[in-house]
Amino acid sequence: MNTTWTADEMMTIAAARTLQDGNTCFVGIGIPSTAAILAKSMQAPSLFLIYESGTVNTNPQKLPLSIGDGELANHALTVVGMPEIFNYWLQSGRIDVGFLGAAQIDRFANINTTFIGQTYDSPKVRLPGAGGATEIAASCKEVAIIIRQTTRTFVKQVDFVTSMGFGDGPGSREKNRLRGGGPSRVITDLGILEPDPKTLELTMTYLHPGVDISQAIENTGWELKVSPNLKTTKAPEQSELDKVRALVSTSDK
Amino acid sequence: MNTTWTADEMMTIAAARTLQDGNTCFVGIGIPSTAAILAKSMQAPSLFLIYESGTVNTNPQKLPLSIGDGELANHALTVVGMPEIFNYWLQSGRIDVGFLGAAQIDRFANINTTFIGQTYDSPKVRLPGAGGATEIAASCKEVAIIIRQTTRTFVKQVDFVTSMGFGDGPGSREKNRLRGGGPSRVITDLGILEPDPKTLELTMTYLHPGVDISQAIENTGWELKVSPNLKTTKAPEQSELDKVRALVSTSDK
Amino acid sequence: MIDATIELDGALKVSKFLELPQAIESYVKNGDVIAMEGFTHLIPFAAGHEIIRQKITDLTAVRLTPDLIYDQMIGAGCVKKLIFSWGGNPGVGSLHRFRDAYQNSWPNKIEIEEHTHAGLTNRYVAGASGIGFAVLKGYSGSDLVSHTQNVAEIKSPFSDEVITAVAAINPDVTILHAQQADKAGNVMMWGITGVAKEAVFAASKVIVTVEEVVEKFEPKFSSIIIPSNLIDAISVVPNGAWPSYASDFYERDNNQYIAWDDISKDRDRFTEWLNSEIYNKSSAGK
Amino acid sequence: MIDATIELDGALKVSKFLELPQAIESYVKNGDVIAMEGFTHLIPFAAGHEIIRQKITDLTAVRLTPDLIYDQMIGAGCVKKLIFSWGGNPGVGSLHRFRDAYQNSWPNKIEIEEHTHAGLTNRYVAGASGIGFAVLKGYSGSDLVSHTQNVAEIKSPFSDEVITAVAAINPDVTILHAQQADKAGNVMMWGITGVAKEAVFAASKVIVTVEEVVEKFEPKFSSIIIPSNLIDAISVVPNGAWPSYASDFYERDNNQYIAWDDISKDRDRFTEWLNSEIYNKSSAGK
Repeated sequence: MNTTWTADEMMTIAAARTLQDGNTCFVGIGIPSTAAILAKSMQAPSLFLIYESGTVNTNPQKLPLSIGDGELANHALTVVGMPEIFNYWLQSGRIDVGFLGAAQIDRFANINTTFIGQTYDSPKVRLPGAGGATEIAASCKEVAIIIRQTTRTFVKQVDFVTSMGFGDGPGSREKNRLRGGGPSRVITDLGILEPDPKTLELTMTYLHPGVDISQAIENTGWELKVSPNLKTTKAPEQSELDKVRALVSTSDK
Repeated sequence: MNTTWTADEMMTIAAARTLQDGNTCFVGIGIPSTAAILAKSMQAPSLFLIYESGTVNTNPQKLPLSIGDGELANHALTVVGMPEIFNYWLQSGRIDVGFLGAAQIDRFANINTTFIGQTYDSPKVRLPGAGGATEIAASCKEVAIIIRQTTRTFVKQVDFVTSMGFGDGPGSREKNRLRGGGPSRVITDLGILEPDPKTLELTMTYLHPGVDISQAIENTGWELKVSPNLKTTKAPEQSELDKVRALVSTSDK
Repeated sequence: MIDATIELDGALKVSKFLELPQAIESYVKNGDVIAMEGFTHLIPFAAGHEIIRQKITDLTAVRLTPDLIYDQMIGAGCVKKLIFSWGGNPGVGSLHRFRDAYQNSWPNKIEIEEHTHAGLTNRYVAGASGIGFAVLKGYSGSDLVSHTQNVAEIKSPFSDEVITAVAAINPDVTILHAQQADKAGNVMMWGITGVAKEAVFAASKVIVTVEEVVEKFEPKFSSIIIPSNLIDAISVVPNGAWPSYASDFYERDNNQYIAWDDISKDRDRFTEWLNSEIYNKSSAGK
Repeated sequence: MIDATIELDGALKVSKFLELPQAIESYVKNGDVIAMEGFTHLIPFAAGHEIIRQKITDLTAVRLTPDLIYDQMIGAGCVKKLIFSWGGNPGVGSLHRFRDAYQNSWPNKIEIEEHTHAGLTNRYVAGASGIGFAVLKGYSGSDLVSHTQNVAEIKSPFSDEVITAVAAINPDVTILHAQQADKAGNVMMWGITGVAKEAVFAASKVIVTVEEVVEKFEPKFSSIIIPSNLIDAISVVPNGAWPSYASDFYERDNNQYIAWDDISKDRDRFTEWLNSEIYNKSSAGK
């Protein structure tokens, strides 16, 4: 079955399905953006997309190359300055879902987009840094994270907490005065993880069709918690695949 | 000579003359606004007028009825929100001249637009209050005040300091952390007062043609300081009178 | 007035387009903190009159410039506290109903909380930003500091600088008048917009009256668009800002401002006005 | 390129319209704090290249997203400190010249000061507002707090709320690219404007390159106008934002962004690029 779609397609479709019509969604660039735009052609046509560049309620017809792509501005209801985006829209707690990618994630869904390996001053790999992510993770009512699941990305301890998920467990968000609810789901190429309601530790709750739990465990850098109630993601429908492929193909044009 | 123009015309013309071309001027409504608009038809065609309503570089063709008149918006280079006006334009110290009216003024050019008589909670006459005046007086590089000179307006002590001039003398503005230079001139129907460079007390430096110094002294509620170098304001030219009359007549239309 | 069942895009499941009486009844409650903004321009008079008509009381009424709209609401007994920064009849004189209420408790006692424009503007900014306070250089040297609330000094954590902090204001309801809505319930306004944007973001509920509904907005200088998801109710009320003005629709009816001085000076004349112009008229603009 | 002696309205006594080399020479000095803004859109590349050509050094370079423009200036040795909040080649990968300078001090050692977008945005807001700091909810929970400067906690004077303060940033020079100027030297830009307005108000000097000069601005959605009295120099540089984009003029030349990855990975290839594309070319856009 796994031969009819790619793992990235499955991940993108699974992520898109989780977005509710009518919600406001603050979108990071890359796969989060693809999934959010895809959701608008699926179950959530009036998903209200905001990008940190200032584009408000944008309906891009093709994938933006960057967070400030003209495509986002040309199809927006309005474009506003960044103080308004960060202070009035995001910080005020008006955003339902923040949608982020990451280079590393830990069991409490803390995410790293700053550097990999060694130290901040002398990193092995320097990544772009925070951008909007720190405050998106802090302020949205909930946060969805899309990331491929490997031992390089799912690590025991992130090299740098760029954006806090649940810190070191219950109480951390409160202690850090984060207004939003924190990560509600992590969508990977293998399945979906959700925080345990009590411990807040990421727990595998869905596997994508054709994926075995051993794969998920092998590709996680900590002892992965698995839900006793583990389910299988619904396989992509042909219409979903058509839509994601049509969308992705726009970025080649 | 005093028969060819009114005292208000003389006051307005004298005030208009003091505005330098190219300066930015933050304008209060009423006579300050009339004088500033008049100045643009006289020596200061590119005087950059800002009103607290958000109109930036406005060139009204007739007298606005209020600070938010459509005339100001229709003839503005741009109209912006009030946070931008107060925080970015005014507070940042970008305005050359603030132009204010007042109900009462004292010898240190502190002005009152809040109430007259008795107490704040039970005033004899309640006035509109601060509006933009407090911060205009605080932040502009200099402040010009237009007010008719009588013992009711020129008082020993204002009933309420709405907007600080020089407080109780040298050092007050610094103590109150006011960034602007404070009042540089008070233009009245009798003449012009300027702060003494040392004591900062308002000193009569000009009398309008036909006005005797005894009139100024009689109409001042404190012992008026008079400059040893007292001069006479240049009489209005016919072209100035034509302009002020044409302008004032627009408000009747 | 167009039908409240105006057809919307499929996107909007529930119509936000309500008749004005229904909008006010649904979203304005006794005791609310209410902000009706519009700086000289686009003052939501029709909505204010509807509040009077519905005899809503105990409002904490916030507005930079109370203007005639709050003078009328105060005179009608809707207001228990006024938060403002410039309280006059612009270009005319005093607000007599406000003075009568404040000084003589007629028709009821009202409290006041007085600010500068910069200060009250920044209270809205903090409210819109979802933080407890904003910082500015303000009030300094003014006696106002000792006669108001929600203003304090704060020291910079980076230097010896001491500046002013003002507490956030978060109205239960903000009411605006605007030129246009589109069918999806977005609103566009242009010309002087004052603190409209901040008052919207600061509020829990937002009601907007508009001159008209259009298929599609056209670009305008100095325009702002308020997305429909920030708005709870839109009422189409042509002339809803009268006797103030709506840029590109109608000018200020200054005779009304001048006439108000006489009407409002006298309790009997005011009561007569209240009966004939508000209570005995149904909801509408001019 | 149009003549720098373009005729202005009588209102403007001295022309602000300068050739780009003259604008940079007049207003950018070694050691300046410089902000070249434009969020993906309207990045002032031509001005950046001119700074390289004039071998200006020791700049503290502020920009939310350093992008190729600062990668090039860092590689060319113009920068001693980078203040930023997202340092990548958008949609492509890393900024190799920035990494080589920071990690290997080539061509010189650079310091960094790293923020979040919200934090750096509010540093500009404070700078624009003429106060020492701004307050926000920011950085909380991030390790960034212990690796940056100009960020602190501050307690509300009204409650127990503790929030974040960021110090104002006030560039010596802000440089922007915009679509249009009018003959009086006002500038209009539209589409994504990012922190352009704040960067202008925060700065001591402002240089703007524009695509064209028009008789009269036409209304556009989401447009801002920067009055001429905030601007020190305007240079007409068609394609001055290339290879980024200018809404309604040209699209982003993404091949250049992709090609930069290879060029910038290697010091020799970069040096070759620097010679052929910058030093041996005269000032211009694409």
